[in-house]
Amino acid sequence: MSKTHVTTKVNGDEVEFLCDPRETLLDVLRDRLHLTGAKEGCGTGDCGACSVTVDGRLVCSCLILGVEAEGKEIGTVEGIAEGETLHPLQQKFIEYAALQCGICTPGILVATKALLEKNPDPSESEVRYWLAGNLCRCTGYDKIIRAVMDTAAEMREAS
Amino acid sequence: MKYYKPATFEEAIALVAGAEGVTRILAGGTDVLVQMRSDIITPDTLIDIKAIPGTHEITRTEDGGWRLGIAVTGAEMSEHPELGRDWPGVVEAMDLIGSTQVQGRATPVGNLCNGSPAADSVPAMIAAGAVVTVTGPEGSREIAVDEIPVGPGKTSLAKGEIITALTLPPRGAQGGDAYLRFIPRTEMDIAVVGCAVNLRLNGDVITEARMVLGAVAPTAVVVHAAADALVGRTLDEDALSALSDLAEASCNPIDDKRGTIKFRTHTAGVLARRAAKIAYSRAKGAKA
Amino acid sequence: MVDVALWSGLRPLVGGRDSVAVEGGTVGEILDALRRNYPALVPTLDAGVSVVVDGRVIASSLTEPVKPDSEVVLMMRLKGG
Amino acid sequence: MALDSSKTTGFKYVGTRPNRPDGLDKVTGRAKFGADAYAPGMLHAAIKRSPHAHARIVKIDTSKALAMEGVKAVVTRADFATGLEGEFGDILENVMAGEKALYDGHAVAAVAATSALIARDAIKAIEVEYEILPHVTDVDAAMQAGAPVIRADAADASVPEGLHPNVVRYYESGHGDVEAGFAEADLVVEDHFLTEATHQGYIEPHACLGTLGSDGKGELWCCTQGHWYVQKVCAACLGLETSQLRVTASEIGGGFGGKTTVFIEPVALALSRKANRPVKLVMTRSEVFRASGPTSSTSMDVKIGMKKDGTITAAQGTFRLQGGAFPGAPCEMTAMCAFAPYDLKHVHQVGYDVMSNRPKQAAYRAPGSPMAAFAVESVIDELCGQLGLDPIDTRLKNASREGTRASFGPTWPRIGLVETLEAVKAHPHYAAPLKKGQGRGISCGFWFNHGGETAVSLALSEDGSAQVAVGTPDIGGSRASMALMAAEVLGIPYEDIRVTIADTATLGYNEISHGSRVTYASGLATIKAAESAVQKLCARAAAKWGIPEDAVYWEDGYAKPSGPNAGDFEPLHIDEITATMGATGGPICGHFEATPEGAGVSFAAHIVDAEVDPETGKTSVVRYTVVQDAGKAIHPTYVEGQFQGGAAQGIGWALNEEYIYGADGRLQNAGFLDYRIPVASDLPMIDTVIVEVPNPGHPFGVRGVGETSICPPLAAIANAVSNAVGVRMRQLPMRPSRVLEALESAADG
Repeated sequence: MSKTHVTTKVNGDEVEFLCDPRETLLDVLRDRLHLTGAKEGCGTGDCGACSVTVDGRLVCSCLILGVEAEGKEIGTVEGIAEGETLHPLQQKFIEYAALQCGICTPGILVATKALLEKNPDPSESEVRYWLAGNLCRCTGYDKIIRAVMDTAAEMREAS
Repeated sequence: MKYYKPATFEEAIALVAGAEGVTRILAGGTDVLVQMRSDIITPDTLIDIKAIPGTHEITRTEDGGWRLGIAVTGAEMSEHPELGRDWPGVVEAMDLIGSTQVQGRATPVGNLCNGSPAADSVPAMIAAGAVVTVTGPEGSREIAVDEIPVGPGKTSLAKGEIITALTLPPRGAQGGDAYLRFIPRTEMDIAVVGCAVNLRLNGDVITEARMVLGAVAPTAVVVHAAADALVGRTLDEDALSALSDLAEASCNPIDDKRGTIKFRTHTAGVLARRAAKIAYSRAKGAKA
Repeated sequence: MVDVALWSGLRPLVGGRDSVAVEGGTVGEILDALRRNYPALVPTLDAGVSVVVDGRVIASSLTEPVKPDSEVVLMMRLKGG
Repeated sequence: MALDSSKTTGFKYVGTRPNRPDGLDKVTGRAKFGADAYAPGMLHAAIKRSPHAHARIVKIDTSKALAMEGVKAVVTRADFATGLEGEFGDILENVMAGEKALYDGHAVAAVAATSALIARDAIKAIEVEYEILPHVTDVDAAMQAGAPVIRADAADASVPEGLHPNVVRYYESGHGDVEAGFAEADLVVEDHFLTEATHQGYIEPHACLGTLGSDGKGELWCCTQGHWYVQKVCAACLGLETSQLRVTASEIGGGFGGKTTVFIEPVALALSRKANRPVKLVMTRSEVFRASGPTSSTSMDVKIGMKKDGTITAAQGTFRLQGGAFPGAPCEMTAMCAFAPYDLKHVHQVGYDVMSNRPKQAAYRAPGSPMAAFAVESVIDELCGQLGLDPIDTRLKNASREGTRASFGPTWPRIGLVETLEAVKAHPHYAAPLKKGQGRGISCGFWFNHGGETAVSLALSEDGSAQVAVGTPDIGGSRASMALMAAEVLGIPYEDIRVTIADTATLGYNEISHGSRVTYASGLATIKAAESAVQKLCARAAAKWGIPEDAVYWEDGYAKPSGPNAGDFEPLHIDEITATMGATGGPICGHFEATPEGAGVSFAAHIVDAEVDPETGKTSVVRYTVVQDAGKAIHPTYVEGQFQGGAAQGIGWALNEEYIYGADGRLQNAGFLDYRIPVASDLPMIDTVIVEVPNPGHPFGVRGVGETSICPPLAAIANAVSNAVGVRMRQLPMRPSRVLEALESAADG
């Protein structure tokens, strides 16, 4: 089998791997790099549980091939906290009980972090539409939306 | 499956022309990867065009139109400071596709080449009069967007040909476009019906009109009679009724899991009215 | 004797009565007595029943005490999600 | 000394809202779910599934797959135990088809290979010859004469003679004389209702990692709501001794009842045994829809009579549930829950469990109850509308309460429906004005809740902290609730307690996390285990002080002499006792094993405002309020979360979720693209009111909360839409085309 050699950066660290061209970035992150924070909920871009950033752009890692990661910078949930300091979103998600089972949480954190970097003062409606591609089946989204809105307000105050 | 990342269009075209079996072009991949994952198609050759210079650029053409590289994503279109001012309907149509995540990858040219009757950006591009540059071993030609899809999943591109650019015409004065689709949820669904309207006015009077429907026939439907119904008049209730009736009469949909013939036909009429009103107000100067 | 109320689907199996009286001081003894005295109920009892004693649903415990004046109602075994 | 810590007020920890103990792991991506396990030498598996709804399996040729590079094992039904009957026989038949494929997606073979891609390629190389048989997927069609027989002799003794063999179970109950009751009514409304099958829609597909040797010893990691049950089922399917298979529950990415049974675990173990290597098996989303356990579809008739003053005179319901290709649709639960909220002199309910060529239904959050509520509460709404009665007052007038007779027979103990309805009436939402095009709906809902076999072990450490091992997988924050209850009894801070979900080797049998039983039953067991540790702590203090054990009591983390007569001793803090426990009698632990039988039923009532686009029939839920009796909310934030989650799932069920089968019997929407669960932009904030009418069967008054919240939404939304459009909506989902047709019929009428 012919595998392709790929060099990329994940959460700031340079990594190399060999992969079959059919493998998705999600397959590579999970099965080759053992970064299992990104989850496969559907494999077809409908659930957002595999959300990562590629060169700062929010995407579904199940809809990118591993070989496309060559020369890119990938950001995953594992890179959100800085050392032992949680990102304000992570802290608020715990405080607000914005997760029940937690399977959608990594994707939602990656997605909302990308939102707040782009728009520090989103309306409730903007948060809801931004997250429309991140399915959560446990919470009814209520506490997630509240946690995001409150984090945004706090980050605005802090900056 | 073999994966190639050519550095030039010439290289890409040579690969496409020489490939055996199933060949797919990879831009955003939001359709191709889903088809691979679902075992619908596993290409023998996959050609990633994103390393080709210019494929990510949105530039003004000399005549005041817009030229989009074939890897330009929905998100890049939405974020562009000027494109959406000229062609809000096209940008919105693209923006309706999938999630924020999908927007980060999906491209209008991919949406077009996927050949889905329900592709959101296609009716809007056709209504806008968009043109694609098709390049093959014999050289390049410009083709109107509505000539690309020929049936579900099928395009008019010949073997060895790929689309190398997308061009939107100059917006010009007193023009406005709009695209609306109907879905059961607020996001994430495939269009049950889509409707794009592009108008130009002289004062309050319509001078040019194009309406295109999606998801109501094997390919997007250009409602040619819309111009006859609208040109020379204002968008009054009679005009809206006529447009709505025309939309319904132009439908040739199927019953499927996403909608019935009856519902699609009815809703096409509803969307025609609503989209026309938005396009009209934009042509009169309303901000998108 | 304890009066055991039956759901109506079981009544044809006991001659049309809506309840039957059996001896027993616990749920287990009552179920045993039902098996002995009304063999037609055995397949149903084997498929699993809950016994409601004075308003409390006893899902499986056979040792639960039953008083002679307790209200005892047979119910199909509960399942949840 | 106080051994019974029962109380319903005056809590220090219970009722507070601390951060959950697994929060950090879950926001950093560290938490390990079903698919997150890896083992050295691990193989990846994939399952070959039938594309036919009903077909005889003539021949399976695996030779081409086995010849592929990297393929290490292939299994078919021949690789599993034989002679299983009943529940386990059905599960094995569902896990791997025998003579017939019974539904689109039914497993027929499986492959283990060195990579997931090879495994996926290899199943395409397996050749299966089918003889296609006629199929049926609709519940009413499956009951009709001439319908294809899914399996002869599947019916049990409950089924009256003369019914189609696809009717496999029958339930009938009630009391009084309904005909006499209807004769007393001023108005009788009778209607027919239909609901389509829905899926729990958990975001984590089923996943497991299994190792099994030829010595019959195995290890299994999987996402499940009940790993002791998985252990039992897998042992049966593979012919193992139960105790030789150790099962560890991973973090679970949602279950809602759908992970209370077994779909893939025996396959991974069978492949592992054959390849002699660990095997990981993960379902795709499409497999989850096609071949796990959706809920039943239903066909229902409900008839209710009412007097002008709102008194219900009689009620009758017939509930037909399609449960897929195996017996088990919860028709008796549907029938029993249907009229439970009401005090009825005359009531009669009938349930049918009907097989069809669809996947075997599994539990889904209060299985069977939401559909019943849809039918019954719609009819009550219609009666209130036609008689000009207030829907809450009418429900209050007829509400079940302590001492009234339940529709399914027994006399109600202390229940909280009246308090719940009064809270609805007092809520500002109920009186808020509606805008044009909007309608308001309310509905009651009922669920039994459950106890079940439970074992908990608690151990104290030398520093006075405590570790608690429970056996019920944490599907919504239950570790936090357990820690709160242990803290309350031990009198030590919440943070000093670590709760772990133990594997099957470390505790006695624990029933599945289902029936909203975890906070009730594992909570009760945690309290009892902590009390037993407290008793030992007191005994050590007594020994140190040289006084009788019963002269010592426990308060706020201290052993104290019980009064002046007991002696004058400085209270001993827990850490002073545990620091020396090795030398004063050994480790101090508490444990509790029982089948608690005091589960308390719970009622809910929801208020919803819906807005309908009159031109397209599209419904938006614009305001939503959940009111529910929790008994006692141990961690109120997670109680609210359960309320909100149930409401959201109910909104999906009511509006857009459905299994869509083609004429060929194949599932047409096996993905989140066309199986449309609510997305964030579809929903409003969901307001909650926690009513607390303590359950006398739990030391702190807990009733289950997880399931009841999905019972009212179907009816509440249907009533809201019906009131918005002026036409009774009798079929779910209320997709736009269906609402538009109703609007058109109203315009025509």
